[in-house]
Amino acid sequence: MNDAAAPHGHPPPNVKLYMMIFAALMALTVLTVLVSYLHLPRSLGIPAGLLIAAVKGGLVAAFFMHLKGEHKLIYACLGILLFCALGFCLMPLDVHLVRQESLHAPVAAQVAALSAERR
Amino acid sequence: MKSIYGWGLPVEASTYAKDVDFGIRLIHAAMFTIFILWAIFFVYLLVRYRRREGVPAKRDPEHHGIFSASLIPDLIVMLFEIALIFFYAIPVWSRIKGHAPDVPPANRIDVVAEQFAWNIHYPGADGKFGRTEMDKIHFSNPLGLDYSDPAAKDDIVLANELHLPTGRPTLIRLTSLDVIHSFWIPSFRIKQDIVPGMAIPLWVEPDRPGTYELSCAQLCGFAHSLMRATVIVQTPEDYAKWLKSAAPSVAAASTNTGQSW
Amino acid sequence: MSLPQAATAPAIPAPVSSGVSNAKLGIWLFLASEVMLFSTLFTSYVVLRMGAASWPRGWEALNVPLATLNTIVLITSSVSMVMAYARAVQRDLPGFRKYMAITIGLAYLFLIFKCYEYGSHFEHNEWPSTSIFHAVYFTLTGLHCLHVIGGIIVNSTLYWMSGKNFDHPLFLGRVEAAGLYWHFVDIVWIFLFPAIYLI
Amino acid sequence: MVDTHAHPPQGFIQKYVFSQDHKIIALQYLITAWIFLLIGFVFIMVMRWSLAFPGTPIPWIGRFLPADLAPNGVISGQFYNSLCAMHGTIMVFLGVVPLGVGAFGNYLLPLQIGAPDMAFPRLNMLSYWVYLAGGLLMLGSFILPGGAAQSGWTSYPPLAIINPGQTVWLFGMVLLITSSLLGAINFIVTTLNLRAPGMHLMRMPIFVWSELVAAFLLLLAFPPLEGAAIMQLMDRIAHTSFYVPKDLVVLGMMHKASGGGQPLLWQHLFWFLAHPEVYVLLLPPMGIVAEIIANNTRKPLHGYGTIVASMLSIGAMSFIVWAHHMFVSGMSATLSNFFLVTTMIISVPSVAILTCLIFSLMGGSIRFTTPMLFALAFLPMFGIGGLTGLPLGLTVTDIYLHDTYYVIGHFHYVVVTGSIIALMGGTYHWFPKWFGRRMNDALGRFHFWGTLICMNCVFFPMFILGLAGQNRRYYDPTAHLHDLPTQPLHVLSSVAAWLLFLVQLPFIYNFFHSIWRGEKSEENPWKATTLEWACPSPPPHGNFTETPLVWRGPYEYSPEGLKTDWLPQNADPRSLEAA
Repeated sequence: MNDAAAPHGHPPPNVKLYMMIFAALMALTVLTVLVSYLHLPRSLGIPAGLLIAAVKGGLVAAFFMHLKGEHKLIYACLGILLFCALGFCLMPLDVHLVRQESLHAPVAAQVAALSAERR
Repeated sequence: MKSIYGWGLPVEASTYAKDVDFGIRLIHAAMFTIFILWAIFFVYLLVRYRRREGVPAKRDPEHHGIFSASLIPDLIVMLFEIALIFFYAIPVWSRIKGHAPDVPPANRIDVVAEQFAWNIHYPGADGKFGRTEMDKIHFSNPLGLDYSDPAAKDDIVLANELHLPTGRPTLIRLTSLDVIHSFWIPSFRIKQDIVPGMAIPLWVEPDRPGTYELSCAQLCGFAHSLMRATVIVQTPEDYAKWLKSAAPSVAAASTNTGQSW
Repeated sequence: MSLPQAATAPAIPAPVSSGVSNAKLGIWLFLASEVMLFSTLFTSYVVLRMGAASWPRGWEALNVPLATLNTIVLITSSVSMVMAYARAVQRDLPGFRKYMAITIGLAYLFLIFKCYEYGSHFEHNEWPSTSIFHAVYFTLTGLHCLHVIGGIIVNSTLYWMSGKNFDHPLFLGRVEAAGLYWHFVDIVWIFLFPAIYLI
Repeated sequence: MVDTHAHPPQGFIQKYVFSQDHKIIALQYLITAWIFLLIGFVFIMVMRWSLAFPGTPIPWIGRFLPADLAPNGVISGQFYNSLCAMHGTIMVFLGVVPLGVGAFGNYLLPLQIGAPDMAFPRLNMLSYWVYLAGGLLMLGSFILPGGAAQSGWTSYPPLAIINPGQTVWLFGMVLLITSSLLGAINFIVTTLNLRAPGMHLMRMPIFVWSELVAAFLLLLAFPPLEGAAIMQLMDRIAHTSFYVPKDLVVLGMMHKASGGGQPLLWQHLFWFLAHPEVYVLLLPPMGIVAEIIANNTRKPLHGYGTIVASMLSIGAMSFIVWAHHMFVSGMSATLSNFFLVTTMIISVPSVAILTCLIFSLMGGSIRFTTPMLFALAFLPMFGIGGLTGLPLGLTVTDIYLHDTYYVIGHFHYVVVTGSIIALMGGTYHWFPKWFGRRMNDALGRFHFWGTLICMNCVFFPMFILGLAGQNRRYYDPTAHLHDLPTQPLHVLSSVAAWLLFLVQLPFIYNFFHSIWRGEKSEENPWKATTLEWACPSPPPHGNFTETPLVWRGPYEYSPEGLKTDWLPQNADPRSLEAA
């Protein structure tokens, strides 16, 4: 298969590379399922699953979506996106902190004990 | 009785009301000062630089970049805000919301909000709240108290009437049966949303006996504006007397809790 | 101030366009908004799971082998999509159509498996209202399915248009844009699969 | 793709209804959005009767209202809540945003950067029609079974889940979000790709910058609401429990749901959108004010770079301040401190912009034209709005002021006396561009003074009401003892609101009369420098007869060595030297 140079503005395709990525994606899919069959504790299983997914997603984005070597304007847009999306982290943090605070405040702890008693 | 409400802030009736009012007064004083100075400057500019024949506009000296003289007033505002944050907001906030004082069980009250009434639940003499069950909720038993539980026998349940003693903090546990309500006593300067599914602790130490008003501050349905309760603040002696007089009449109290609307 | 550059001969203003085609910039911006949409749902998932008293592991409640098969189907369709793009660059219409047909076919296959999966849940009387876990599962995968359907429509339109418009100067840009969208749908699934089924 | 600019569309339908020309679409947006604003205004005028004279029947209108909503002409709590929810929704999502972005942005952005049209004309048309569909669906919800939404424009669950009418609202929102997304993509691509030669980013007018930032906010802040709305729809239609906790008892009945959801999740997601949304409401009007001020002071804006940098930092910061709407919601007290700090930080660039605009007056030769009056009024009014945000953004004082009329006063000062005043000024300023005619000046001045005075009489009393502890969203303020003494202020506010409506009548008359009968305008009546005045008024299909070349920044007023006091962006320096 010959790879032609793409017209201006379009990334040149590289079929050999696509096939290698395909193989890698398949291998990683099998890997992530195998890891899940180990029934790891959540503290290990969740990061492992997400890490493999991030690698797979990164491969697709970098090579199938030709993000590698993309124009810097696209990178700028994605940078803005990343910044804005970081705000989402504050929402789980809130759930975590509300729990923490109710553990630390002495009276709130009494309240929590009381709630447990009542339900 | 002379009204305790007027055109300004209501009477301060809790220990932290003064702290909240200090901020409101300080910020308003600053706001007025800034605005008046600013307005004088603004009007001066409009008059001084109005269009006149033969007087062309004078351009500012050329400058580039993002820094300009306009950032100087900004700096002053910023310093004021930094002072507010670190010397006022964060310390007072953590006093009111961050820490709750350690109180004996007798000083705890449950407030259960529902559309459109406030149910006040006192643990009674034993300091223990009786068990509540959802399927026991009935018009005559709005909290679903399980009277087979010995702890429930001496519990006091009131509708739309909250008694509080002065001189010691009371811990209030806020829950809601249905939608989000907000526990709002203007005279105490407290407001806390009550979220169903959460039990939110709130403490208050009233310091001025009298009768106040508890309102719902979060839209909770068609009769939102009628959802109110009376707050009766009593001296510790009067409060103890009231507790005694209220306790034996449990059965009566629980049957008389018709919803006000 | 004097006239800018009055002393020297002024340079003729040069074009200032960004150098990225409208279609490509537009589709990337669209994908950025899609990322925010799915981030919202993922965040909600995290928040709800943190707040839940218990949360079933995916393999206890869901059909992992079928989802694995579906992952393979969707990744393969992503590869055939990028192959279709390569053929379009090489001006090879039959090749383009072949790979596009594979892509669309695999997308249908994905939906068929998904329907089977939903159907067996319904048979076991498991609905979105059954538990918060099921609500998350059905909503996230359902929204992803809607995106797959959207991709089928886009890709089918391109397939149908390719007969007449294959040589149009903007056609390649559209194939590229459709490809970007399709790979994005793939990436969403790549994250959904472990997040819901495996961990 | 066919080059649409080569062939102007033929026929009325193509030309004026399903037009792909950004100017026609912008005017469609303009008229539709002003009508929606008027509808939202009518809603509040009805509500204001209930606030001023609770429990009494509304004169005239009362008898036309259905008996279940307003028995004997007295507004019921349910109907009040519907009007309240729809007032907020209409004003924000159907009025000010479409006006600032859809109408002004759509018309002026391509012109100001020297582009023949938007990058995606068909998407542009689609965006308008989806917006209209969403708007009509929202309005139609009043006559659909279940009635209109009645949980406030914020739609907090679980109330929004158990209240009727909400489903239609959610579908309407999804349509409006889609429309905004299409528009936002179009705006960004147009600004980045279609600028005329020489139009570097730092030569773009402030208005274009404001639209660019607003478009990014729409693009990235709306999808979270879409996601949140999908989950609320699922809660309503599929009876899931995203926002419903376990064991709810609603009016004595058990609410059937699996439970496990979190009401606060909605608030986080909603405000994640709604705070950037505030800046979408505000930035384009700010851009309009900057344009009008530069033009009427006859000198360059003070601190162009500062304003641009401030707008960009406002845009970025607006994504991490949302929870200052939730200080008393039951969220983490520690996290509140974080949001307190970010909130104070975001006030810094806002102050910088305002200061730059005021400093721009210094040394100017100020023409008090009608649009300039509106632009000047924006400055102190926005100042009041901004200053009163301070006690609300501060955690401690917010405990008292949260959800009181103080909040209502604050954001109405920002959006009404700020944004809407600026949008009115913009209408007067660019009217000659749109129709080749000018609006009547005397009527315009009457409209200005009437509007300014009435608006202040409507909104200023709200600060006093708020400080006295009066809560928002009560249909009957007299039900609460602490609200009784301030009741006369409600009467004042209501009367002023009704007068405000009367004062708008000359504006409406002036607008439509001037379209056909107004005084003919020159091509560049304000002697302005930006590119929109470099083409005929109204511009033909494709805008510019030849692509303009941009030689300099946007506000070259009163340069030395010229007889005129303005130097357009596209004036060729070679021909100037020759002259």
